[in-house]
Amino acid sequence: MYAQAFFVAVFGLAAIGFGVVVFRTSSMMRSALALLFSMTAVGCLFLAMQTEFLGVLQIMMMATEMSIMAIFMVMFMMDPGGLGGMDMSHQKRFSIGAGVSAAVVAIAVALLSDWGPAAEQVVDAQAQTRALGMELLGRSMMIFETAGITILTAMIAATAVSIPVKKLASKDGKEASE
Amino acid sequence: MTMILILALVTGAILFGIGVYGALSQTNLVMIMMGVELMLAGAMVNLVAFWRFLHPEAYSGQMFVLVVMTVMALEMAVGFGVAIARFRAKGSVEMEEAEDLKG
Amino acid sequence: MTSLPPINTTGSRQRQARFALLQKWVSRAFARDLSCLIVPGQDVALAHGLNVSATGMRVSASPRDANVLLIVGGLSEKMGEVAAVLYAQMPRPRTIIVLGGTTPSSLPGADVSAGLSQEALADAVGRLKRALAEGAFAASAENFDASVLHVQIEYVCPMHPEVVQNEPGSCPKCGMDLVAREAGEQTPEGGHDHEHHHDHEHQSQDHDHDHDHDHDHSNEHSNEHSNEHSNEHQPEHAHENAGTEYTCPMHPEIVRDEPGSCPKCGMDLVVREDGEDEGHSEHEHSSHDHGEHEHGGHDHGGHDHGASGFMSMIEVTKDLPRSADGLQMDWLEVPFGPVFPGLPGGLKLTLTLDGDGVTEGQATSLVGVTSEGENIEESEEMDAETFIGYLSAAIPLAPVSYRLLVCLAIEQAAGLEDDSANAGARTGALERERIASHLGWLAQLGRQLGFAWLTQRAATLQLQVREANRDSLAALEPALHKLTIRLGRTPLLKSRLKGVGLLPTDSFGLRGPVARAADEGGDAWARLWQRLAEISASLDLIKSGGEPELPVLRDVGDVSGTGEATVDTPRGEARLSLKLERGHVKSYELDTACSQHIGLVPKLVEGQELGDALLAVGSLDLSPWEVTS
Amino acid sequence: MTVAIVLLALLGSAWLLAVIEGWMATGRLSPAAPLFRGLAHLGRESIVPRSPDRVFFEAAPVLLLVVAVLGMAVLPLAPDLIIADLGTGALFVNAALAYVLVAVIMAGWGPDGAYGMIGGWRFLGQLIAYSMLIVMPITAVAMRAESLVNTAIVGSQAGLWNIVYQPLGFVLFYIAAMALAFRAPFDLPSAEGELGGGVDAEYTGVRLAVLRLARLTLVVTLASATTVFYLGGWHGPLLPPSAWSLIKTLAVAVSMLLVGHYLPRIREANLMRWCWVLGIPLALLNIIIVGLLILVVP
Repeated sequence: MYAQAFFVAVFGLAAIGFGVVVFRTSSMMRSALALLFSMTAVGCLFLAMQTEFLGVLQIMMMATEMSIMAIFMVMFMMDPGGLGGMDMSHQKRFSIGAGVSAAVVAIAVALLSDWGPAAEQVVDAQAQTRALGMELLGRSMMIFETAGITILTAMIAATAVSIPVKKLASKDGKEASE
Repeated sequence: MTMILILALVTGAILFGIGVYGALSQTNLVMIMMGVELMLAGAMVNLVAFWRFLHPEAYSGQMFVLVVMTVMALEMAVGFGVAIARFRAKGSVEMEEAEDLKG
Repeated sequence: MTSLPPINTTGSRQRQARFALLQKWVSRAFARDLSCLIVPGQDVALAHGLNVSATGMRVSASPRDANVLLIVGGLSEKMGEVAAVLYAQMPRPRTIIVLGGTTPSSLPGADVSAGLSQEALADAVGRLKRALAEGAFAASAENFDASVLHVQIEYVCPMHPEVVQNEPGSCPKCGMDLVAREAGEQTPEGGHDHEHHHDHEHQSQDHDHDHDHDHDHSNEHSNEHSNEHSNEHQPEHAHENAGTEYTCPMHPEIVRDEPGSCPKCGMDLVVREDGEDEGHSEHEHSSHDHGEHEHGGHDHGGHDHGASGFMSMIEVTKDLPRSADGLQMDWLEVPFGPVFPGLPGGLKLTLTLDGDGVTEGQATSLVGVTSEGENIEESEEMDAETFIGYLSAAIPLAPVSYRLLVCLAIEQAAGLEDDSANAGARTGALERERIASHLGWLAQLGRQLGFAWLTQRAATLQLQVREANRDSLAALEPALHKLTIRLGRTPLLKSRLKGVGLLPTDSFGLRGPVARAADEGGDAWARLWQRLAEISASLDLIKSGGEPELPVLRDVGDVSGTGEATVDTPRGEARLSLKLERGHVKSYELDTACSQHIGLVPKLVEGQELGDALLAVGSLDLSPWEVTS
Repeated sequence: MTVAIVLLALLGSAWLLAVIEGWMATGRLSPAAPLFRGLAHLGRESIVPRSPDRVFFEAAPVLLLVVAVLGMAVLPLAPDLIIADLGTGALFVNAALAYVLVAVIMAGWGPDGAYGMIGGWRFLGQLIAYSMLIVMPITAVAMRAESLVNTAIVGSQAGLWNIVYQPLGFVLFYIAAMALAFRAPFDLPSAEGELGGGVDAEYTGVRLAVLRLARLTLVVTLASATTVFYLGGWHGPLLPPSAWSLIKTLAVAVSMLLVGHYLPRIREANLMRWCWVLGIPLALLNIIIVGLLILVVP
């Protein structure tokens, strides 16, 4: 119980810390990789909450996803190395206000609600994975399939959008198929 | 146990708040996407916490997290597709320069 | 060299007192773990008959992983400078072995020098090992310093390459912090990426003189990125008599007398001249070929007159070149060579890279031979033998061919008849060198392709062929044949080479194997098989001809005249015409295949992937030594 | 105790691979050479390039090593010789290996040199393609075992090894593993002939020693994964289980080194095309075939 609380707190802090770094560094690589480590910390948070499959999945998926994010950052930012020290933000006050109020409202809800009794134990990882599989391919199959089809559609759409309009010679839409 | 639940929820809320700040304050499309990713991550933390501490017997909770992960991947795919197309056409993915998107 | 000079140490003297035992072991490890970087290149070492790995040294690909700088033969002045830069990049303790030449003036004295032979090399390595085991931590270490390493640092604006200052500060045009770079370094147009500032092969990045300015500087200044700062640098635009106003780049209705930030968006205000009309910048903007100018006028006002906060991305990207896929990206100019594992030593290839693709490239030789000598001065006048020695030493990759070339030309100048007695021996020597040279090319191909087996096999065979007589060459035939068969069966090789380095059909000036392979498909694959076929053809010629013997000039006496000769060197025909006066070479003119082929490089690499481009250049078998200047 | 044994086995295997690597390069079998080389690296100056991204530059080799060790931690050497027998072990191997990509990109970006940078981004393309060929064959393996637990996966191969049951999956996984370890012929990110060392190019001294150790460890981890997923793990007659695991792992690792020695580097365009056009459909086919086999054959 206390160990769990400790790990949840540690990984939660790590996720928040790296999340802050994302918007505070001027190097785009650092920004993208800070987001990656924030996501990894979230994955570890899942692990700390005994949700092993989702945690490992999150850790795995984000590594590739954020690496792709990194190359796009380098492509699309004017100053990827952050050497110029330029400011890439606008409407700061409004954004801070919105961010803080969103967080405050959510925290207030979290603190003020009566969550009722919390479950003490969950089944082990193996049984969880099994049950999740049964859920996915049983009751929730339609939703899962829909998600799959949506991904396929998005992949095709993204590829179609990103290849050059004039000459369709460039066949590799691989940057968009992830 | 409720204490851990609240801890996780607060974490999720702060992540969401950082995401909101990022999505609103950044001028570059890719950075905005990062903000959105952080918001989704905050949501996921909450979902997992709810599943773990409130309804560990209902696996649709976990399934929902999977769907959110799918949405993250989708957002990346479509976002970068749009970014490439826009960059190709306009030479910029800066929001300050996307005045043509204004109504 | 009896008394060994102290080896440069790790420079960490405080370790000395404390870890005496550890030091002993580490010193021993230094002696056991030698890894050398060969200057000018491994191909040259092989052509000299040096088997470096037989001495127990590893051959390293980069100076970072090397601790021995192995200089083979004499170096030109330019190569000497390159060697100094490479030496500076090696981690200490680092050592120098010089074989058969003098130490370039840019380098500290050689730790060991020896003659140009395998025995001498083995002996030198042995001496070096002993010296290292004893003296790796010698106290008398000196910092290495050379004039090439002193780089002047200048500060440029990442956005405006024309802004160059000697001191750090911010750009007068856009207010960005200036970035340090080495003087003389070229920035591609609009290049604002930090990555092309250093490249370990060339730009003198030396740890003795830590030019850490980039980072320190931008850290220092990133926080004080204020308007005052940018105001100080307004030389061109802020007319003194014009009242200066500050406006927001996004919200033109905000106009203030003082710097500050915009109340609407919080951006830093930018300077605007009083009464400046928008039409001016609008007009300027419409000259760009991009379609959307709705809002651009303000951006441009800011851009031209010192915006400190906002920078238009359209502005940045509009001048960038467009890649093949239509995205406007930064291009990097990256030098490959002159000491690069995938290219012949002495050849410098400068490629402009768009990601992993090459947009343009150019090859230059740092070691080329002089193509002509006009009216050679009395004092420098060379007699025939000296000239032969000079030319064959200048071209280490094919010395026999050029020796034969000079012999033929001089003999013709002297009016001697064709010599049938020596013809067989001369052909034998030429063909033997052709085999050795092609094997050397195969080893080079293996190095470029990361095909370790081929490199080792071809290098071994080359060393054997180099000095072989007719019988031993005949004995090597099965091995050479097996190599051919083996290459035909290697998976991935055909898919790697087929279609790479395809020469345009209208290329002219092709000679040698490259010309002969042009009919067979004209790609790297065809060139490979052409060279393999030539190996067996040469072998047949030797078997039917005479014993290979080094061509020796027949006695010509003190004759005068002009002569011209052509020899089919391993890389294609070379022509030499010379004028002889009283047995001395008065003037000469040399025309080689590689001088023609090097001009093909820009066409070959353009639009290729990096790997393919390098392979295409490699498949030409360019010998930088034969590139005349 | 288990941790110590596994780490020792990992280190020993890495040493053996280094010896064999040296033998292939110089033709001499000298068991002490890797030790001396490591010691010499420790004594050597470790140069920091002029304007590095210091965090990435320092972290990359360490991250690579940690990732390789973490991957090994969930792979069993014997039924009870495993550091952590996770409920999602097969997936965890993937998750750990995905960070190889992160480490290599960091190593490429960190030193601020063109060669490393190109190498790092090359690996991004390479790994996005080939991580598919890691995940999909593992899916088929997990289908047969009806579990993601690595010990259960080995257990499911007691009668018939997966290399026989799903040879297609083995071939794809083996190729993808080599691509992931970026050894020849897939060494595009660190190609000497093309990039002068690529991502390795700027590392010296202690950092280089860590990087080399990490790369060798990565090969061992991947070989061990191949053993667990396809070669029946610890199953084998006579010898004790852990000995069989080690023998198979080393055999796979050495075979990976040898294949690279006798092959030229793959062309980048082909590397991509073959994976997306050929590899992934084949991997899907493999899943379908294994699914049918599971349903049809009891």
